[in-house]
Amino acid sequence: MPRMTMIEAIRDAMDVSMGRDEDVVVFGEDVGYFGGVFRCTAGLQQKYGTHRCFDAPISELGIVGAAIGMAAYGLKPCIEVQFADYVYPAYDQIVSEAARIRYRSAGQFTCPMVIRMPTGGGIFGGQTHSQSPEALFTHVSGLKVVVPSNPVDAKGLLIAAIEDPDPVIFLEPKRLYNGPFDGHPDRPVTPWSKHPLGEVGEGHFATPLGKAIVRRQGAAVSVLAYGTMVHVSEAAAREAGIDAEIIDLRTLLPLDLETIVASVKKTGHCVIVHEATLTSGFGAELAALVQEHCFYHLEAPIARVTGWDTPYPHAQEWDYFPGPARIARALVEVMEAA
Amino acid sequence: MPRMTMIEAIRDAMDVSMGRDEDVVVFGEDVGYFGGVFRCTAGLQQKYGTHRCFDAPISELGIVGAAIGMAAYGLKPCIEVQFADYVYPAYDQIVSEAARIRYRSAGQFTCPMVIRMPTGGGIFGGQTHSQSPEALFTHVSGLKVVVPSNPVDAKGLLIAAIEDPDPVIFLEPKRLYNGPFDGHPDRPVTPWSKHPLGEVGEGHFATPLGKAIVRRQGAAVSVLAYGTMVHVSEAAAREAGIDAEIIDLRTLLPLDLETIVASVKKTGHCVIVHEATLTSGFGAELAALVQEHCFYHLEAPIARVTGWDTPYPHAQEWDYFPGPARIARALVEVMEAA
Amino acid sequence: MQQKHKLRFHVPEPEVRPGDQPDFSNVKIPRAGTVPRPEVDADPRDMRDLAYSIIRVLNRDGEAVGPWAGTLTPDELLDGLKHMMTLRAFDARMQTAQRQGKTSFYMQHMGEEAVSCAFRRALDDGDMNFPTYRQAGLLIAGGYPMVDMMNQIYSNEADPLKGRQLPVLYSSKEYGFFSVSGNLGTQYIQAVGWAMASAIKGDTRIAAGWIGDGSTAESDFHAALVFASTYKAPVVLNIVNNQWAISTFQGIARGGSGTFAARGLGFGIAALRVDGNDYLAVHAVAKWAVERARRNLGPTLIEHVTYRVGAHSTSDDPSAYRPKTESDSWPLGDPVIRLKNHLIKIGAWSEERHVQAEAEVKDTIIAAQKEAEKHGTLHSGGKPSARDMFEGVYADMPAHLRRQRQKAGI
Amino acid sequence: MQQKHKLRFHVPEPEVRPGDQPDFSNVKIPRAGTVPRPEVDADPRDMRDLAYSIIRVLNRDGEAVGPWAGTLTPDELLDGLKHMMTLRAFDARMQTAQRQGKTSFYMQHMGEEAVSCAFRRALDDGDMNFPTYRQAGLLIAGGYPMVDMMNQIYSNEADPLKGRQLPVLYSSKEYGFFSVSGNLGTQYIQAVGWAMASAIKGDTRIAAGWIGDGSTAESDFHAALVFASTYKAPVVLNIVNNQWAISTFQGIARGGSGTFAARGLGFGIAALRVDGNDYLAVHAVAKWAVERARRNLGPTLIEHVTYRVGAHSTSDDPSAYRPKTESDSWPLGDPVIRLKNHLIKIGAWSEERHVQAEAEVKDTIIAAQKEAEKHGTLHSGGKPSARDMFEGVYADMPAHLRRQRQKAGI
Ligand SMILES: Cc1ncc(C[n+]2csc(CCOP(=O)(O)OP(=O)(O)O)c2C)c(N)n1
Ligand SMILES: Cc1ncc(C[n+]2csc(CCOP(=O)(O)OP(=O)(O)O)c2C)c(N)n1
Ligand SMILES: [Mg+2]
Ligand SMILES: [Mg+2]
Repeated sequence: MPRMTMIEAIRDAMDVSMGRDEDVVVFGEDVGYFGGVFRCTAGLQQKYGTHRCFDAPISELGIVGAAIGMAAYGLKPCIEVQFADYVYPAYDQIVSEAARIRYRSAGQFTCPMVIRMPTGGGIFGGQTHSQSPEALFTHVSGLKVVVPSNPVDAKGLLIAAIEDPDPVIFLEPKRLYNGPFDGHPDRPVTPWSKHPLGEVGEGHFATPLGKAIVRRQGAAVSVLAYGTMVHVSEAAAREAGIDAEIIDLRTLLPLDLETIVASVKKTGHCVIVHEATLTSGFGAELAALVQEHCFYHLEAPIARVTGWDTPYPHAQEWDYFPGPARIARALVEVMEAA
Repeated sequence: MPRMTMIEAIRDAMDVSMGRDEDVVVFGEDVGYFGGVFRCTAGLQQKYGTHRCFDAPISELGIVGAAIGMAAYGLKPCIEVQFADYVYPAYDQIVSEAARIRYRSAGQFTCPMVIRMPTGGGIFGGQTHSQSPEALFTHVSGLKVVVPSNPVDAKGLLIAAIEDPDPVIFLEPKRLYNGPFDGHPDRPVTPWSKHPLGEVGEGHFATPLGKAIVRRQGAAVSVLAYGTMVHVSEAAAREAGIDAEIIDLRTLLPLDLETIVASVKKTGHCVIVHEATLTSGFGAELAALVQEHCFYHLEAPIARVTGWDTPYPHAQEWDYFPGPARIARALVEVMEAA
Repeated sequence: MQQKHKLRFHVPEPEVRPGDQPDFSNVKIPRAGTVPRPEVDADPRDMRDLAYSIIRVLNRDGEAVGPWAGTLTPDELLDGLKHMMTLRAFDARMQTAQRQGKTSFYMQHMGEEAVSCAFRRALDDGDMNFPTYRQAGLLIAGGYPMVDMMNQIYSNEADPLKGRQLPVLYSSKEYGFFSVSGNLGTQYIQAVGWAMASAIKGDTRIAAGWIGDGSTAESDFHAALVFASTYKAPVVLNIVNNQWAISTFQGIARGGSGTFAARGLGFGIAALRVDGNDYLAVHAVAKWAVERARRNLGPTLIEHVTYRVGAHSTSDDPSAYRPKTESDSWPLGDPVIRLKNHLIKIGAWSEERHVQAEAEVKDTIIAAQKEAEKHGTLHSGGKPSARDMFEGVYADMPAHLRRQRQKAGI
Repeated sequence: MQQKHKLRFHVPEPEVRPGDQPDFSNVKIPRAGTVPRPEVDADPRDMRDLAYSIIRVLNRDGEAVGPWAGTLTPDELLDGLKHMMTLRAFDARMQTAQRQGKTSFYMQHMGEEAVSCAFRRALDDGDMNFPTYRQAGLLIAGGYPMVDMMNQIYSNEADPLKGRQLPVLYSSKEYGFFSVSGNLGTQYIQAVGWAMASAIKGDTRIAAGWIGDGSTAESDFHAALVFASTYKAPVVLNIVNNQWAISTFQGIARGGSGTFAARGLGFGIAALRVDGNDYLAVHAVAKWAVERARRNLGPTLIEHVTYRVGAHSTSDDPSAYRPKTESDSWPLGDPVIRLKNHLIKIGAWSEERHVQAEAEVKDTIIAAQKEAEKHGTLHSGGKPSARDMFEGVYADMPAHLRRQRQKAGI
């Protein structure tokens, strides 16, 4: 099987989708001739022409708004917002329009589209190249929210997202683009080519949205994570020698509650990890659901390990980032609390 | 003491603030000559002149963006977004700018401003005149989020918000403007003039941000609510004869965790109520915090009674709205679970 | 160092306020027939003047004059008259229904009927409008059943939108009427996107975007002009300048000088202003713009100069912010009366037939209303089901919504 | 029914791509001195042509010619030359520092030095800029200490922004430089708001907004024009058209025709284009616009026509999307060389003194760098404290942040 980085897998997903379905179009800032600042769309314009893959003006509102019109027409736009930090100018179009068009038109018009955005920190990108805004989308009825953590999933989930009949927010943890970053900035990152999840099937395959996956079996504590934090949590458990079960949520909305509940009922302990700031982060929803559905199985309070409630700082990146040490400490605390 | 509706109390807060501080300016769509579609700014232009209270073009982005520049200059803008449902075009300015200017400039520039918005449902306003977007602001470090539930608080909190050195999102439950709506659309609403909280002190007084208040003492279950839901929860408890302690949060960010924790530790039960949709609503954060801080005192899972995860419908308004019956059911369930 | 003046803050004010004498002397109205008609394939650079004038066809005497005249036959004009009369009577009826508590809210078109009714005639089936809440004429002139409009307004059991939407925020894919958003402006850029899609697919269908004068201040307006000009999208972008945005006069959105149409010039977009109360002029300009779009000649920005005679909505009372009689002084007159007079002038119509037609129109509407009310009104009779509230958020209902529906016991 | 053509999708493309011969023959450059200079209080309607031309002062022979010449003395020009040389040398130094890992990121100004350096001279202390990341010339020409710029770039213990901000996103209230946002466009409307505030208070200070060609597509650009024109705000709105937005040529933002300056015309805003590589021209136009603002004559939109010679940032390699030698063909030349030649021409400067000045400038920068590096660089030496991460989110730290800081153990 071919080995791919996450960038290649994402590109391949678009390539496969464009090849199979003429209605798939790709556009965004710098995505056409140049192929995107992270190179995720490199080669697509050459292969499919400027009418299927093209550069857009620097207007996130315009990109999303135009894509909504295209989707209403019958196309399936897969668009890029250059960094998730820059999605806010398009927030109204996403929340008030994309998410609601099917509902308010009683299905006459629909909005099959994917909004891809590099997300998360770990690259010294400062406050505007590091954000994790997933919780601002999980609160919006009508959206789906996906965060892959590796090349195989990135490809399968992106294909599924493009084929989905409803709008999908597709957050790509940029720190994982080239390798499974484990939260140790001082150590070299293994490339995806040396990681089993860097083996990506050729051609078309779709990984269903709404299904989590257990990345690591364990009996002592359940860790709920997604994106970069899956790898950081694995490192934490490994390094602290904790028998943690690590669940990679993959899709945040709709959520695979079943897998989560089964695990927490088994372990009786739960730690939630994300990069986004704590307050009203997606971890809050996870904690609320877990306590609701596993109340009588929980032996200790659910802990959240997250970015702090500050803007994402530049110099203090590694103080902000919820690294393996902080996660391990939480795992131990939760288990000792019992 | 004068009796005021919530509209009058809000207007009075602005009047008092403008009278005391020349740097307070008020603007927004239709707020100048006409005095606002809900009449909250009526008379202010006549009293303070068009340079202190004026109409703005229909650009929420422009209104907030201009206010940020004014605040950086040294003014204290108190601006109106006509309905909270229309705040999204300004979301980038609020999240990326207002909330972060103090931080990123290391305090050289600050952003003392208030964004007032009528919020919530119950007026057959359909999907675009009924939303409760508070959770989209509580996730943003650097903002404060306030939701008053009565005229006295509306005035005191708005004055405090205007005097606050940081940006404050001030959500006004429009269903409460003229009276303490208790969730029974079929019954007449008592006017504020007949309600003790309609007695509003004259002149200047500030109600500190970040302090909740216990509206109703109770021993059996703690209800965490804000805005309209305070009154609906009171009705639910009264009608179901449940000894519920009802906490009016008033400020969501920063949150008065102490008052909440003290109550839940006492009652051992907790129900959270809000109009906004469930998933990733502010109730999620409340549930996460309560389970974290009161785990060993909780006798039953925390329940959330909220709007459903759908856009706010028109005809089905009362099916969507978390009314007294649904709240009462949750109260009973939580108590019986124990 | 330069001399320093004390800065002054400027807030535009309308000429008049309640109690003042209405005054439109600042609105410059060219004589009908005087504005030239460029070829459809003319370069936008060579017609910049059209953004500062007003294209008019019907003169004071009810004659159709000048280069923009002659796009419709008398029969077609009679049709148009009937559409406008129907829209006006429909509005009157629904305003009353709202006052009777049969619905929560209504928005009328009084004075602006020509804009949407005439524009619709220049489109073909298959073209797509992205309207605001004040273009029901597109539906009426397009033949959409009034009873379905009423069902929507009543949020009753037959409401095609299942009770989910605020009254008048219609949607009909079949009739080329995109689901109206309650959020101002958002659909302008969507219209451009739809048109881009049509071009991407090598289709022949075009799009039309709609926005109000006040709403041109919104960001989506800018995005639409940027995208339309960049990709030469086959779209007609309409601005309905009815002088008011709720209580705010158009000077707040427009600033001190320039016109709304002139905003297109900086983008190299063909931009025209038209007498929005002149059915013939609106049609002629629409036809010209539609043809440009169809022939890959790019987008057109049209400012329809008209006047909102009625209140903004049933929640509004304009006497609080403008003279009560202001509409009487509006220099472009009434679109229904002007078309009627023209038809009489050319011998295709008479006062008697007009009175008779008014009665017929009213009967049709009353019949439709009876039919609609059989299916219920907002607070009585048949209702959309509460289940409908949970359907259609997604194509397939996810587990969490199923759980919630169950909890709701419906 | 009209004849129906198959629609075509149009995507603008630059004239040339890597491998092609650079070609700027489509950029129309008027001769220096030929564009008239309206009175400062002229009506915007009477100067629309200025939005389609380019105001230039320095001709090929290094002479200052025409009605816009003569706003600066030779000494002032020598100052200006030094500012530009400093900025260029500073950039070179910091580019290297980034490559050496002393910081994460850097953005240079190569080719655009005249724009911010000359503009700053037209402002007074107390005026406020709302810059993008490519206007460090405002700081250099304003006398802001270079060592503080470096401390910010290094995110070291002396960083005035406490390590919180990405390199080059400076902030200095004292020097009239508003905290730069990483989000494009946002500050354009803030500049207008600041100017409105100054007018509301009857102050004398004005504001200047800054935006790139690509970023004019953002919504904030529109909001700024709407508010500036409505309230006649005392603000100068600058567009730096350096032909590129990362890999995207300016045709994607500008569409097929028109100019960026022309976007102001639809708002009735005075709009000019200026040779951004001509220090004298930029200063003259800036001075004119600043005076308009100060005299309550309203906002001005200035398009600075220039060229981004370097890469977009240290993360970018332009050879992937444009010919390597494209900058050599840029018809407006190099701003440093042009001013140097002018000064030599008027006898105020010489090649020798220039070489000497280059060395001096370099020494000053190296000295500043040594000083800055004493306080650390991104990954070594003194750092801002982790405590600083928790401070300043609010004026007073709320309980939840105190809890978090405690949890972090710092
Ligand atoms: C984003 C947004 N902001 C504010 C409103 C509230 N609002 C509804 S209609 C209206 C005035 C619109 O005026 P205009 O665009 O001129 O259209 P008209 O009503 O005159 O047809 C306003 C401010 C809204 N619906 N959406
Ligand atoms: C809202 C937003 N969208 C996208 C970006 C990413 N981005 C950074 S610079 C840039 C290009 C800007 O081009 P231009 O405005 O011409 O300025 P220049 O870099 O040429 O000075 C882009 C797309 C951003 N910073 N902010
Ligand atoms: Mg209007
Ligand atoms: Mg540029």
